[in-house]
Amino acid sequence: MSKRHLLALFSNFDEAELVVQELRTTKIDGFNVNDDMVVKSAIEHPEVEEFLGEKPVYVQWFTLFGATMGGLLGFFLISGAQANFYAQLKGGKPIVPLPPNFVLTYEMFILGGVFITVLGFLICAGLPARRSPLYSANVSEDQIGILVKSDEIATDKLKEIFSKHQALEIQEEAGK
Amino acid sequence: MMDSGFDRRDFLKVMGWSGAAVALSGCGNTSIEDGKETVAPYVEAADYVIPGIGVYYNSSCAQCDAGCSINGRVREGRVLKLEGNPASAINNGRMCGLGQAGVQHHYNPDRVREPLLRNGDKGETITWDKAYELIAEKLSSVDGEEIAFVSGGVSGHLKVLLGNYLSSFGCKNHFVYEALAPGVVRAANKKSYGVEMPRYNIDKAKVVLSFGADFLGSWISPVHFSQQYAQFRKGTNGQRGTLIQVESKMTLTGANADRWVHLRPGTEGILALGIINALGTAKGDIAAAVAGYDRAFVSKETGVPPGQIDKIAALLKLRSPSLVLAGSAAEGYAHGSQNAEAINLLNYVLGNIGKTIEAAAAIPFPQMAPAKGNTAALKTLNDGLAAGKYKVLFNYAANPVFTAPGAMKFKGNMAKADFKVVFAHYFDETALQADLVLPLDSALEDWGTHVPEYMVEGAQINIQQPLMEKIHANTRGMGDILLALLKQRQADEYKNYEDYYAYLRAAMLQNKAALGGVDADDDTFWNETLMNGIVKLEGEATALSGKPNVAGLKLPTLMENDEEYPLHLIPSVNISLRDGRHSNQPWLQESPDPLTTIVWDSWVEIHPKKAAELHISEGDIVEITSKTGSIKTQAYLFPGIHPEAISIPIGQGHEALGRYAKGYGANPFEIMDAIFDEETGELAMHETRVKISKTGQKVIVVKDESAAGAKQIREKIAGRVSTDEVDLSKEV
Amino acid sequence: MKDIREDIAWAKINQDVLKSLENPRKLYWWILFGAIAMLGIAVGCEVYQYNVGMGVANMDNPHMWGLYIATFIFWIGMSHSGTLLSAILHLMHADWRKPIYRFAEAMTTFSLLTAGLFVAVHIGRVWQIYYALPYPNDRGLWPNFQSPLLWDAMAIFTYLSSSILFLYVGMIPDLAICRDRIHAGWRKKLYTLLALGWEGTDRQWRNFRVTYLTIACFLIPLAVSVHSIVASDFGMSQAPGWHVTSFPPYFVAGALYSGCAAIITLFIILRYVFRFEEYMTLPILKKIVRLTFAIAMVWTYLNAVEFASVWYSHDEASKDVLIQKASGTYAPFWWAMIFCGSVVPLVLAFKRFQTNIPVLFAVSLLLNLGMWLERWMIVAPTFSHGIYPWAWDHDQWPSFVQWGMVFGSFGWFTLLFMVFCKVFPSVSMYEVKEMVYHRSLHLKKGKADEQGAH
Amino acid sequence: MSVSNLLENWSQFRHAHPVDDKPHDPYKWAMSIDLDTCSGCNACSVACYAENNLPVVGKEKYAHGQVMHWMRIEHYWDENLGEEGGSEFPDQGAQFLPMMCQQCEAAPCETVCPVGATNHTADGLNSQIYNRCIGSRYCSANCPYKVRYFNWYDYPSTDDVWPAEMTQQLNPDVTVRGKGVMEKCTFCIQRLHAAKVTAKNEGRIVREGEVQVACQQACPTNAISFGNLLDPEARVHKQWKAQQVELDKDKQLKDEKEGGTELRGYRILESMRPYPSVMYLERVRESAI
Repeated sequence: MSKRHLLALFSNFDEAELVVQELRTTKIDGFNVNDDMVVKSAIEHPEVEEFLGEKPVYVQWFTLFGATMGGLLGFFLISGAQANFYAQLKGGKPIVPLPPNFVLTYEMFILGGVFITVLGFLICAGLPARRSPLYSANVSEDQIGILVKSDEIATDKLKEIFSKHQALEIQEEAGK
Repeated sequence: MMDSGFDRRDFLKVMGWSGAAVALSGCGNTSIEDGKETVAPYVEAADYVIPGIGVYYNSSCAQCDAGCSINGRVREGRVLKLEGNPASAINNGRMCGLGQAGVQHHYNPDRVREPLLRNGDKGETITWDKAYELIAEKLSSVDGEEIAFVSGGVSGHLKVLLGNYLSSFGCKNHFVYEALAPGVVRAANKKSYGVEMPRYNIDKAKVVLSFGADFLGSWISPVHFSQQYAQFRKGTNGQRGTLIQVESKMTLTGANADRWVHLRPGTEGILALGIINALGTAKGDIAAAVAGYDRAFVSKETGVPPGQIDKIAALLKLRSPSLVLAGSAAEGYAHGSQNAEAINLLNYVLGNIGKTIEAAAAIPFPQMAPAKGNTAALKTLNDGLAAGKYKVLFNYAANPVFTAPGAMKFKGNMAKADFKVVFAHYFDETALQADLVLPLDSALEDWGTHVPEYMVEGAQINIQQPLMEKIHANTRGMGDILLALLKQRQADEYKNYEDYYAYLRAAMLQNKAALGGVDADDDTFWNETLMNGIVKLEGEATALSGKPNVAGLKLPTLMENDEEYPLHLIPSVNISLRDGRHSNQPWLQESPDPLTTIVWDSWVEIHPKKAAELHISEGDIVEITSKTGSIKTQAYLFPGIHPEAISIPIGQGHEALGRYAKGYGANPFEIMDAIFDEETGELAMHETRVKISKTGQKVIVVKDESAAGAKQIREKIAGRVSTDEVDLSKEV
Repeated sequence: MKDIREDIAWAKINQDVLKSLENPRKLYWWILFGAIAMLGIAVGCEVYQYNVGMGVANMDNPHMWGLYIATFIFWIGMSHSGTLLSAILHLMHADWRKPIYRFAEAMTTFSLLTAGLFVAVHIGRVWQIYYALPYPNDRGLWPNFQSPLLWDAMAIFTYLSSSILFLYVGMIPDLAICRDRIHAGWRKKLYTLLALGWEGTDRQWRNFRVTYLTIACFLIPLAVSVHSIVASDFGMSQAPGWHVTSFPPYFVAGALYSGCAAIITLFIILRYVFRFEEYMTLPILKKIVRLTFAIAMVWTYLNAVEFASVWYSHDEASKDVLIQKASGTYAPFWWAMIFCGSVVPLVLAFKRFQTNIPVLFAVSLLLNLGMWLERWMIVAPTFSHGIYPWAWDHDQWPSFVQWGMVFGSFGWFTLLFMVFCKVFPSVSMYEVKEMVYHRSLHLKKGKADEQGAH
Repeated sequence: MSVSNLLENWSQFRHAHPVDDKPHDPYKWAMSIDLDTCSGCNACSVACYAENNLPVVGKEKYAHGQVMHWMRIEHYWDENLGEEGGSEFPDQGAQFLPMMCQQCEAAPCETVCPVGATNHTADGLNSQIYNRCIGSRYCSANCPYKVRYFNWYDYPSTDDVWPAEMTQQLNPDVTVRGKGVMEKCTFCIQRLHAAKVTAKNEGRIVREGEVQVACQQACPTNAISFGNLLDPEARVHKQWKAQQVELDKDKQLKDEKEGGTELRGYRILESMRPYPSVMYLERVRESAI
């Protein structure tokens, strides 16, 4: 059974919040709030957390992994490389001198951390992403967009809710 | 892996080697620059050429007359480096910087390559035959008396040939001219000791009192004396030798002295007599002769404090044997002979004669004995030229146009001779005046024998053999040239000698027995001779005469101060440039003067006190003016010089001699007055009086010494202790 | 003196900022041309030096390092302020950073790129520079990890790549805006590509926040380490005047100092050129100025610490170097550095100057000059008056080649920066919006409370 | 490879040198220079030019301090010469000091080279690998003696440095350095290597007197002695022993003795702990005059 997309735009955040609450409360079959709704905004609204409910973020785990691996790689790569020079002392220092290695390990720790974090971000945020079927440039300006996905039967109900809350514009996926 | 440092070097070696090989291309180094030569593959090389392996040949160093034997390292047919020949008693395998630079005399890019005949003001290339004909033709038109032959010190078979050649047309005018020869000292020695050049045993002396004899730098046989000096410093059973240097301008030797005594220029003799007086051991006429020279007088004359004189006398008394040397500083005055004799007298009084001064053996072949260069010859020559006595002038191994005192106007006088032949390695100032320039082989391409003037043990003949093939096809050895010229006159006498080598070999073999090859067959003897590079001989004993006579001894008292020219000019001899014939060897130009560390230039040394008076500071371009003329150079404040004197090093200021010499510095000879020693007629090099004035220009002196002005700051860098703090007997 | 208005329309923000991307005026082209010309001079010098040899820079034994290293440190230092603004202030939730951190960060990246060039220019065999990289090879040849220079290489690489990522990640939402607003040409393609399909969904924002925060946390210790390591190039050596314990903090302070000064300069220029008065407001400027003043004082203090510790040490050599700096050939420059670095900033202490644009502009330039001199005075005097008196030298004056490169490096920097601010929004639009949004919330709350009181 | 290697040989990777390291074996090249016999005549320096293909840079470059002499003869006057209370004349002469790379055991130059172009070799030399050097010049910046010389120009291709004829004099055993690399005294490593190879072929180690460095060979006063410090027969060994100078001390025991020993061996800048391989013998001056 095919799904259709609806995008409603709201001028301010309070309206959007009401809409979301209503969508949550009213039972509409063919529409599941948690899976079928996406809120789009021009800035990051801390409140979104509140009314969409906690959603987990996994980026930190990438960071942890990256940093540790970077550090370890750094230390062993460097010490191992120095171990090749066992016939060539330098300045009377030990062949594997720890202080310099720690400095470099530290740098590698950060390098690994940053790189893998960014990688993690792209993965978790699903970027680069294919553009969603309905989008309005206003979202990136000042309006709040609510993109819902539902069965045909739910469409009218949703539209009604949107317009009740003075949706500035309701886009509908072209029917087949 | 264990020594990968070396592995990399190996790699580099190969690089360097092949790199060099490309640059050098094969063994036959004829005409490098026009690229005509063919690259001979190593498989076809002469059997002594083993790629990558150095072969060593013994020969003789021709950079100065000391007669060191060298040991040349030859690889792929090229001489790379000169080491000392350990078998030689003179240098025992050691070498001075000057000797090392011999290869740069050989490889010098500015050598003369073709015989050149003057045509207007440029030379045109001619063949050797043409050149020989020309000489013959010129000589036929003049008689012997109208021919003059100038040469530096020559000895051995070359001297013999030269003699034969000159006598072949009855010429007696052979002028042996060396700008820096100890002529006065020779004469004084003859008078005091009965021999011109005795053997000095510095190593046996406990005290050496040197009156301006720079025996570590440039005096007579520096490398040999340096070794004696080392021994002298070590001393016997910890009793280290003490060196006292008396001079007006600090020489290298002075810089190494335990006590450097500066005195008024020219008063060396007075001080010597003063010391005799202070010793109080002299008897009879000597005592009488020195009676007048009491502390007060001597101190007034010389400027040396009385206490100093006593100290010296006391030390000489205390430690015997001692050795007193009269050097170039003492002899360079109109009364140089007196100075030298007075100083020698001190040796007699101290009873050093026979102990630290011994008779040297003489070479049993008088005709090979060195013709000793001197400066008196220059005067006679110059007068002759001035008077137009000489129509034909030959010049070999001397550069009078550069080294003759400006007052002599030598260059002008030389022009009066209508045919001037110069045998030259480079276009030096004299060669530029020549009508015919004949290019010579370098000392490393030529055959020869040399007899050193200063004999160390017994007598010896040094063999000179080529260390590699000629670099330039059209140069000739002096011996070959003389032989060719002789053949013009006495064809049948010399017809058996195809070249100088043949002559040399024959001549040596003739005296095989006397040369210590009694029962060797010719080839063995000859090969061994070449291998050794030296022929050691018993030599004929000579004896030192007994008591010198002091009758003739008269020293001028306080020289009146010249108002117009208040300063004494001391032309100092630089350890590596000597009389300037080596100024075109870059290593020597770039090796800093030991005392001032100045390179590539001349300078005038002034005592800081005097400089302050005259408001002169380092780097000021000053003009030094004498009666004869004036030169400009940079000022350098130097504490080791008497305030009444200034000093300019000899050897720079060339107007010719190639890219490495031309246009650097100033030539002090230009402003030198023509004053001569009254007795010997030798040039009195220290007599010139000058005045000095600022020109207003200033330069940064190019030297190695830093802004710290040769002072040790904070850290101990060059340590020093006094004898009572050390025990040398324990040392290795 | 007005701060950012909370009622400013978000659409207007977009317009204003995007306006800065529109076709440049004549002036822009002139400046760009000038920058390229300057760069050209430097390239010329490098070609000459490359062909003839390092000697033409007129360095010698023992003056082994010259302006190249000094200027290298200068540019590294300049890079630090970007991080300061974007990372530290971000963690401290200092709202006012939002309109200005973007160009500060760009500055970081570009000055690092400039500094990198000086390493290449400095070394004798630039064509062998890759020897200094740790690339695996079958001969088991590695660079020498003991050398502070290698730490430098590592640190700078890390710093450069991280700042580029930080800059980019922070720019993604704005790139999306550009994509939505600009409808034609290569720009459209570029932005679409770079925006990675950002649509500002809740999921994207959520991960975005965490990521941005994390990188910021990494960048702060990194920035500190980078300049400490540059300091150890000197501190780790034995040379008098370099072997100083307080060098790392001293360098870091100097870095932040020069960076802030540079920010003031660029702030004023951008504000004027792009008419950003709305966003780069005077109160913000005032805040930076005060920050700069504080850092200036820290730097002055650390300077004093260095002198004092040398003076009271028993290290005669270091003492001599210090005396040389104050009285020797380099004295004029050394005193100029003290003046520019410690005296001039006192101006900033006066309220009336804290917002006086012409004064600030002049001052900021002087501060940067002072900071450059500082670097030179760290490098040069030690060489001319080291441990070994024989090697003391008549001081070497850098040749036109060295000066040309220094001059040119500013051209290179300008070039990069000008290209940047025409291609990318140099004010962060979404963050300005956030700023405005939060202010308005505060006001609402404020009103609400009042009503409640009645 | 490396991790296992690390774990196996960890202890030996952690030795500091020369303090607690295994001693050199069988070679430790060292030198001693007697300043009392050194006359400052420059022969050693010229010999070095001849042996090691040093370029003659000419007046202008010399003026810029770009001279390449590996061995320089320094001369010093008395501290108080010409100053208040000091004498106006150097009546104790000058002091000469041949200064070349001291081949430090713990060389400050080695640690700082970014590419490891300068290393410590197994027989105690401070080696410079020209074709690894990238010319960062950090080594010279960190050298207390300032005895490292940088090729500021490409001397082989510079006019009048080596004209065609003069290239024939170049020593094929020593590479000719191009522009942009650091160089310095190598203790004539080409000679040492040749000697070691011969010795190895004969299954022995190099004997005393078998190998001479160029400066030592030339020195007219024999002031320089060079050899294997570990060889009891070697003159250098005897001298170091007699002077009680120990390689691995940064302060010699004898210097702590009351009233000083009657010895004159010392090493320059010892207190900075580079552990130089060159011992100097103080110059002596007669106290009686």
